[in-house]
This record gives sequence, structure tokens and C-alpha cells, in this order.
Amino acid sequence: MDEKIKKFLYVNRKAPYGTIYALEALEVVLIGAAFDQDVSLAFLDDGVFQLVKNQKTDGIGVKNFSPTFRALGDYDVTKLFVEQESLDERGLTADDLQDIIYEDEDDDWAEKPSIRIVSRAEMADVMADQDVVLSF
Amino acid sequence: MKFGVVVSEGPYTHQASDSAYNFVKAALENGHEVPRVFFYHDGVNVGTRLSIPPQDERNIQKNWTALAAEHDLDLVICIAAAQRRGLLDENEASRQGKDANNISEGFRISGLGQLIEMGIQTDRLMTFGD
Amino acid sequence: MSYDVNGTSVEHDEEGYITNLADWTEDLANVIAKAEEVDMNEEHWEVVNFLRSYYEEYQIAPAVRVLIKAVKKTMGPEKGNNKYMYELFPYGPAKQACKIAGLPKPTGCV
Amino acid sequence: MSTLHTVNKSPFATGSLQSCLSHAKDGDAILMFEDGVYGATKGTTLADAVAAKGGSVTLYVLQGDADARGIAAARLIEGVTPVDYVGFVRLAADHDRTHAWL
Repeated sequence: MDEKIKKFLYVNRKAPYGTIYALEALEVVLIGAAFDQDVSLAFLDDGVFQLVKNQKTDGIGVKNFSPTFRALGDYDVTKLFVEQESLDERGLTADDLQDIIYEDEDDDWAEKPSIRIVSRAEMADVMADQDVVLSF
Repeated sequence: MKFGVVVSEGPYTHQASDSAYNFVKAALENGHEVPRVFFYHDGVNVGTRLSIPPQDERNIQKNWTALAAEHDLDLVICIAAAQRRGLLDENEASRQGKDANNISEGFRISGLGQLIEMGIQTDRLMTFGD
Repeated sequence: MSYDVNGTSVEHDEEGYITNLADWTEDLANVIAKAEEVDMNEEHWEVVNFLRSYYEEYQIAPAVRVLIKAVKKTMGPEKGNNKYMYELFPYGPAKQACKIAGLPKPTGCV
Repeated sequence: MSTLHTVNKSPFATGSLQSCLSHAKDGDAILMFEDGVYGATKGTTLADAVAAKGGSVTLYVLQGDADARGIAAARLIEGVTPVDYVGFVRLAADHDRTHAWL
């Protein structure tokens, strides 16, 4: 396989459950993690709803995949950029999101947050700094 | 230049597969390479050989199959998305104990790794979806 | 197709994965293991239980390298390696251990 | 280093165009195609915002999609350039990455 490491950004702009995009995006991220690329996830617009805590899907008979985001650290996916303005517009704050942490192997397995709240301008910078942008 | 192409919506309901087809055709005709087209989400339905569109409409599946034959395209249907939606090739059908398969000529079923690999190995990644 | 667990039948697919995840019991695990020619001992159970709790917490079966990394961390490097895993489950932890643990079939995406 | 953004949704159906406008950087290009072409038309509630962005990014519309929807050249916002699929391919090649605002 090719040796060069590329920057991959997975852009999540859709809410979970109403459509399958969020779930199938997560499946790509999990598989993609095996390819040792430089992976980031962007959550903006309705995509921020994917990370909201206390999702309970028993009443709709659909699998609750929100806990899987907490496994991303095990897959070395540790950069989840969440846009502040998108949260604001939807009446959410960072406290409404579930805690997603990773253990930093290079720092004696210290637990660090994977979610990084960024402004819209910073999100634009993140997007402009990629080799490959995958949209869902 | 090498273009990787993702089609993430089904045929007829969305224009995505038509746009992707027109893009791929134009790219190939202008000296570019399209090493792979990856069908994901409902896009996997583009690969069924059992659709019967009215004669006065374009035949999306046949157009892709013809383009694949002409340019030796690698049309890959995502296995995880395909299994959910009932798209099977002969191998998958027998592995899963199903009594039929429905994949068009020119398409193959493979893993999501093919999407990542396409992103790594091409110069530009185009996504056609909804 | 089904496994026989003390007289009760539990449905499984072509490859031996149970159809309904809620059907899983420890007795069933032993029956699946027997069909896989895996002789369940404490070390096998350690991995199977680990997989089940991982699935319970995250709703996915971990990729093999993730499993090995996690086992290494919780059970030590003498267990958290490929050799140890494949000794326990000759056809691979993803296929055999997940099957015995009653987790969904890996979609084989890579 | 610049990006080709593609927008295929009507701005009256989803926020994709607006989100794209607020994330595109100077020197980027935006191609409106499929239902996205409605975002390139004059006289809409969004036309001013689109036209204003035209100062720092280059705006394109896919001719075939505009034609299909009965949008004559005269109805396009000033500064929006129509391209065909060959032009689309060229735009994708000329920018360092593409970003589809689905």
C-alpha cells in the first residue's frame, strides 16, 4: 500500500436516526482507522446532534450507536472538531455533548478529551488543511 | 490527474449517480484517470441488474456497465451498505445462504477499505450524494 | 440452522453466528465453542467476557488490533499479543471469539 | 492551497449553501449544481449574500443543471460563471481538494 500519510477529514452535518448517514459515516471512520492516516472528524450544522448525550433509542427500535463514538480513542481517532456556532444555533452547549476521551500513549496513558470546540472560522481553517474531505 | 469518485445516493430518486456519471465521462474523455468509483449508502442500488426503467428514460445501471466496459472502470459496491440493502453478488449470495444475486456486470462488491484506499491513491476525491 | 442448548434450539446463520443476540447464554457459548472445536478454558472466557463487555459499552465488536491493545492494557503484554490470541482462537479472535461471545458478524470491510 | 466546494441543494430546502458560504476561504471556488443552481439566481432572499461572497471566492454554476431547470443566463447572479462538465472537471483539477456540501 501507499506509504504517504494523508490528512482525512470526515464531515458530519446530519442528525442521527432520521437518516443513516451518521451511522454509515462512523462505519467508514472505524474501518479507515486501520489505514494509519491523519484522521479528523468535523461536526457542524445538524451533525452536532450526533454527539448529544443521553440518546435512548428503545422507543424507535433503532440501534443506539452513540456509545460507539466513545470507542474512537481506541482506534486512535482523537480529533473531533465541533463547531461552537452550530451548537449555539441549536440551543446547545458543550455540556450537552457526551464526554469522549482518549488515552495518550505518549503521555503515560493520560486521559484527554477528544472533542475540541472550535469557532466557525477555526473550522474553516481545519477544512482548508486537509488532503481528502469525505462528506456525509 | 487521478479522480476518485463516491456515489452515495440511489438511482432515479436522486440525481447524484447521473452527475457522477457525467463527471466521470468528462474526466475520462479529457485525459484524466478514474481508478475507482465507490458506491455507498443507497448508492449501492446503482449496481442492481434487475431494474427496468421505462424505455424513454436513461438506463442508469446499463450506462455505468457500458462505461465500465469501455474504460475498464473499477466500480465498487460497499459490502456493509450492500448487505443492509439486499445487493448481492454470486459469492455473497452463497456465503450468506441467499437464493439469488442481483449485481450488474461491471460492478464488484468489496469492503469500505476500498474507499479509504481510493482516497489515499487518487489526487482528488469527488462526492456525489444528497 | 440452530444450536441445541440443553434441548432449546437457538437459530444461527450460515457461518454459525447467532441470529438474535439476545439468545446468548454461557451455555450457548460452550455449544458454539464446541462446534468451532475450541475447548473453552478460563483464558478463553477472559477474552469472550472482555468482548462482551466491550460490546456492551461501545455497541461494536472491537477490531483485532484494538482488542489486542485493550487486552494488553488490562491483562498485560503476555496476553495482549497476536500469538496468544491465535493460540486461543486459531481462526482468529474476530471470527471465532466474537462468534462464541454472541456478537454481530464482522462485516469484513477491510 | 484552495478548495472547490460543491453545493447540490436548493438553499430553500437546506442550509448547505449558507454553511458553504460561511466556511469557504478567500481564493476558493463554489460550484452550484443539481438543485444547488437555485442558489445562483437573482432576486432571491439569498442573492445578496451569494453575490457578496463572489468578491472573495469564484462562483460557478453547472450549465446543464441550470438549463434543465429553466434558468436563463440572464437570471444568474452577476459574477456567476456557467461551466459544463468539462469545466467542472477542470475546476476539480485546478483546486487542491474538493468539499461536497451534501
